[in-house]
Amino acid sequence: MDLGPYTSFIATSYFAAALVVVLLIGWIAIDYRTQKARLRALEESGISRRSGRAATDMQ
Amino acid sequence: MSLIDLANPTRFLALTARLLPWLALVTVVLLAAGLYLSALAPDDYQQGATVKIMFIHVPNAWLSMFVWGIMSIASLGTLVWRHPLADVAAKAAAPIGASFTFLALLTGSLWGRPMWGTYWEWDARLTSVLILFLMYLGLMALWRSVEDPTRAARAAAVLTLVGAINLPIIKFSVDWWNTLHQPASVMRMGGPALDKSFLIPLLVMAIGFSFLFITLHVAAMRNEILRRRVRSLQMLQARAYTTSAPAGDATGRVVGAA
Amino acid sequence: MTALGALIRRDIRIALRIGGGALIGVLFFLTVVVLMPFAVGPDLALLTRLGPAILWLGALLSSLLTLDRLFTADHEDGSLDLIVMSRTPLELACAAKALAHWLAAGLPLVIATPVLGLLLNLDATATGAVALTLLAGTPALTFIGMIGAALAVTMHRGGLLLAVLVLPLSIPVLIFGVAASQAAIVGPLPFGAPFSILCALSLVSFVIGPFAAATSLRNGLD
Amino acid sequence: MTALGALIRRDIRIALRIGGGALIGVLFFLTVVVLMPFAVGPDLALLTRLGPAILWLGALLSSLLTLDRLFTADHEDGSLDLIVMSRTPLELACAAKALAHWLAAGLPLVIATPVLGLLLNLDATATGAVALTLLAGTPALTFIGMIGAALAVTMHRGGLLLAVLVLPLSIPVLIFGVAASQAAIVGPLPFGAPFSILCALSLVSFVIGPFAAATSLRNGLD
Amino acid sequence: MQLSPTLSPKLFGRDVRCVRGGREVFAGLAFEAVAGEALAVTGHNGAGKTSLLRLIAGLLLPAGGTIAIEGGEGELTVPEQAHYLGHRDALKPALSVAENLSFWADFLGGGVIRPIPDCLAAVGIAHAIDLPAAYLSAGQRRRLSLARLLAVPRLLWLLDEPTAALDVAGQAMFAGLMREHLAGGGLIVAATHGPLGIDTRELRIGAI
Amino acid sequence: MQLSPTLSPKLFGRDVRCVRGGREVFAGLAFEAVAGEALAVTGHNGAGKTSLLRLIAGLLLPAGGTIAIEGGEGELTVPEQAHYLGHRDALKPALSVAENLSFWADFLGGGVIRPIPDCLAAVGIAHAIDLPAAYLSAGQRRRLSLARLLAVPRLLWLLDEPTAALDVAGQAMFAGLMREHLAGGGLIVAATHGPLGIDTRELRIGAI
Ligand code: HEM
Ligand SMILES: Nc1ncnc2c1ncn2[C@@H]1O[C@H](COP(=O)(O)OP(=O)(O)OP(=O)(O)O)[C@@H](O)[C@H]1O
Ligand SMILES: Nc1ncnc2c1ncn2[C@@H]1O[C@H](COP(=O)(O)OP(=O)(O)OP(=O)(O)O)[C@@H](O)[C@H]1O
Ligand SMILES: [Mg+2]
Ligand SMILES: [Mg+2]
Repeated sequence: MDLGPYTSFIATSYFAAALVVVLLIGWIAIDYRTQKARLRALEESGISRRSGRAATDMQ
Repeated sequence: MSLIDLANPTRFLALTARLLPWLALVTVVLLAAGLYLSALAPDDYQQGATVKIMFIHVPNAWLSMFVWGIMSIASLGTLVWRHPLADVAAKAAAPIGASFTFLALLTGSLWGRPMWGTYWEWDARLTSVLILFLMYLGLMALWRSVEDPTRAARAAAVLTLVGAINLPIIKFSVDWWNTLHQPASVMRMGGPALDKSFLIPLLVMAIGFSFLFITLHVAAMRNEILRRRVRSLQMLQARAYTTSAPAGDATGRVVGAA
Repeated sequence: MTALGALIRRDIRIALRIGGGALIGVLFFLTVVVLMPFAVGPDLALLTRLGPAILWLGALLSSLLTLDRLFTADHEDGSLDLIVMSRTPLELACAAKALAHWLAAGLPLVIATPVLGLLLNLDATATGAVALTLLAGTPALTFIGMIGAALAVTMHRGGLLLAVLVLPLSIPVLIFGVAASQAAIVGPLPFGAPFSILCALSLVSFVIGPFAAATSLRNGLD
Repeated sequence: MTALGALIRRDIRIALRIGGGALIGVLFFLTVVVLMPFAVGPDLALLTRLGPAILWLGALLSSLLTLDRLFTADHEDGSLDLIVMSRTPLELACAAKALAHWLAAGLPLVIATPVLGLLLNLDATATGAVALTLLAGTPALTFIGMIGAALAVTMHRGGLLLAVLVLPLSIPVLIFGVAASQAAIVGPLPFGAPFSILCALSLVSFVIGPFAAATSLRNGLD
Repeated sequence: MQLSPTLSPKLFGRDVRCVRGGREVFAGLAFEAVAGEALAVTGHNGAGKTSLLRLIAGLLLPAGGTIAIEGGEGELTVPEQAHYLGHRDALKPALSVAENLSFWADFLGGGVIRPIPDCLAAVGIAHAIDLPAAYLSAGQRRRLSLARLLAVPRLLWLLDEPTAALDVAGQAMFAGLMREHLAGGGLIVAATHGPLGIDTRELRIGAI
Repeated sequence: MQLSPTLSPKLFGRDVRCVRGGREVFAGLAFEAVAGEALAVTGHNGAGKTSLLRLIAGLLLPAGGTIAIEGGEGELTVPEQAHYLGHRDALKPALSVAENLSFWADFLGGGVIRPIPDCLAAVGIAHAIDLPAAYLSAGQRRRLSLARLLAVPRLLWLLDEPTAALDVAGQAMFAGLMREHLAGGGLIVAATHGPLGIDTRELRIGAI
């Protein structure tokens, strides 16, 4: 595939798009793990959502 | 499973847990097909191979506006119907929308260099997209800077709705100001004016990116719901050793009410 | 009516006594204008061409400067609580406050324009055109900025964040304001078209501003 | 030293939390720059020429936006009483507050300059020159503005005259800042001359600012 | 007081729940007060007294439950029938005492109902009428706030520690004003740590 | 309390005259208090109690007379040896409770003298240590201000209606703290309308 004189521009566009998408996915995955871990830690320390209605609780 | 059920965060979590893999699969298939098709697409007689940038640029440009549209609807949900998932949806969408906007700007200026001879031009559309990007960042800053989520949600909702005014400006700026940028050639009155050999890969890519957005958005909404659970549990924990009240009276029961 | 009149009178009176706001606004306006020749160089023709743009930028920035405490001041001393509770619809009260602010801080800018036009070497028509567009357009700036001022109450914050949130919204006003002035000065487009858009923007902001501000105030108290 | 360090840390922390952080400063700056083409038109050559002035105006505006409450905020919540009573000399405390303000609101601007230079199509030398003048000049804006901020505590009422006196004081800073940047970019004057005046202005303001502010605070409490 | 209610008005709350900053302050609160009655809200610091008053005043949204007035003035909401006297006194230092009061009278009452000098005399600061509010002492500021309650008649008075900063004579004066308001068919809900000097029903929130 | 005075310190004022906003508030006032003694300043609203405290704190300039401490810490002025607790509580809503207190401890004491959690526990708001100060109720704010007095030792406490907004338990707690301060050789001058819960000498200003 010959992309002519502007190969680098085209390649950069595709790579940048890929990079941003990967960063987004990575951020979301890490965020998910963090929240899950915190939730587990809190539940282990004896706080459960049943021990009283929490205020901003999303029932 | 009705819509009403979806309104319930717990149900939402359960349902999306099953849905997410499928969404991801569809996204991957569509994007792969889109990349394949765009690799096959011929060079433009005018723009040469750089037309390939279009397959990234245009979907991202569309999504940058589309995501704000979604956030505006969600904001109505927050302000008018006080829907429990609405502000979760709005908050989760903002970083994703900002990313798409960033990509539209970046690929656009990478395209602009070979086409117009400059990376950046203070043209109406380009600048209004830059403003959209700034508004995304401002909105994210607003979310971060108010720590009570319900209050932050309402403030952000007002701003999102007011900022939606920017969307028509972006869409029509090319027509109003008669600028460098391409006028609409796909989404326009009277049908698309683009050759099939470009139109098909473009549309596949666009649908692929839309599915990418949906997948990421659902995942981010799940994270947000979890974050709020964590917060409310932390609040409960604070209360648990806060109240000098007798044990078991964690809810601040009222004594001696009239 | 008595209620709104009282509110407008109070806000203007405070603005005039305390001074800060309106005066700093005009002064800032002046600074912007005085600075430009130093930036652009002694090219008088260019300066004249940039005149309307400079005046508009000054107006935009100086209304930003004074707006951010429109509601926070009332919030901090508890007045806002009473205003929210009162029998006057909050939207109207917000509009009245914005009007008072415009009278105390926007109108002086319009009045100062002829003086500044001299500094920028604008002729009488040009000065008149700019003053007219400012007269039509600064209320829009105030009413749009009001939204940011109301958000500041929710956020317990003001300053830069607000400016960031509000500035993008006021760009259309800036565009058409400058376009109309330019049209009047150098042509070739007619003055009427952008000017009527400017007026339309003002009218739209009269509706959107108070509603958005009232919504965010209602939800923002605690 | 602990006392001053604590004061600086507190003020920066509040500024970051309330103002939304250094990022917001940059964002604000970006917004102001983005405004320009709308007013001036998309002429890149002209924008480049106006670049330094625009950046300097942004700096002035963002320090004004946050400076006017430097002392009034502390006065209104009673902190100022305690600061005046403390064993730390008031001049030093004032200087510390100004320094904190500069670190939170001035420095981010300097750091953001390269990004903005790109948008305004400034080359590396020009960007460097503007950044350097901002680094040397923004402290002067802060330390001069501080006098006005201190006067604001005194004048609950009336006293407009005093506020009017302060902004003009910052105009020389602005003028020499822009002149130095211009000199570096287009010549023909040497960069050194206006730049050393700028530095001198900063140094003078470091001395005068805290003393004037402390004096007016001491007399202004009631 | 020409409140002219059709029925004897009654303020009530049912199952009220309050959440602030994401934390529950109280829940399941019920209260009621009929015309001529004063409700004293008591409880330890941080129990939620101020929060309750702000809920009634419509300045906070309840996380659950209802608060309403039965038999009040037709279609008006609770906040529209109420005066709220909080910790912050809604005075502008730049305006004079008379200007401050007459602004609130005009704004809240849509026209001065009771002459300003009378109101100021009733709270004992007639001599300060032309002083800027910035010159008032803490107790004088509080008195000026109280004058607002007299200038515009409202059915319901929501008072948050109203006697703070008042001297002994001022407290007696204020007790007299409250008694008058109740005798005219008014309602009072007051958060307090000390005695108010009038007969009250107590609503205790928060355990201790 | 390691105030280590060489002599037993004595605060006194002689022939003090106060003018505010061009009007004379009081004149010819004399007072004195020795270590271990509390002076209760009383008087009607507007009598000049707050003004007197601010004169002692150096926040107002006397129009005449002298105020000084004899036998205090060497070359320090009166304000530098005093804590001032006014109506305004010098708290920043954006900072947490701990950040607020530790700032004042560092700024006033030049280093933390007493650990922050201890001080907060002593005034009964240990649980709120990480809450933003914006979330505090009126009484909790007042308690946080009181914690400042404990974090940094100062000879003289100038208190302006210190018990306002405190609940009954809070007032008792505070009386205990004052007693401790006096027992450690401290001095207290407090403006008040009600009882403070400790033995005081009364200084009455203003005619009645
Ligand atoms: C930073 C620079 C750029 C930005 C911010 C930008 C922004 C946008 C936006 C927002 C759209 C969607 C418009 C709509 O749906 O009506 C769009 C579409 C498009 N852009 Fe760009 N653009 C940039 C540069 C370019 C360049 C250099 C080219 C090519 C010469 C280009 C070609 C196109 C095309 C062909 C479309 C599709 C138009 C349609 O079918 O509706 N863009 N761009
Ligand atoms: N900032 C000021 N400027 C001018 N005059 C003032 C100022 N503050 C108070 N005054 C006047 O000084 C007198 C004394 O005020 P001060 O605050 O000392 O009274 P106080 O005894 O503390 O009263 P309160 O019991 O109400 O707190 C009052 O008559 C008041 O009007
Ligand atoms: N603005 C706020 N944001 C979040 N939480 C708050 C806010 N204000 C108060 N709270 C919390 O709500 C609870 C109740 O506060 P409230 O002010 O109603 O108490 P109160 O009974 O009036 O106390 P006090 O006797 O001290 O005045 C407190 O625990 C406090 O921490
Ligand atoms: Mg309270
Ligand atoms: Mg007092």
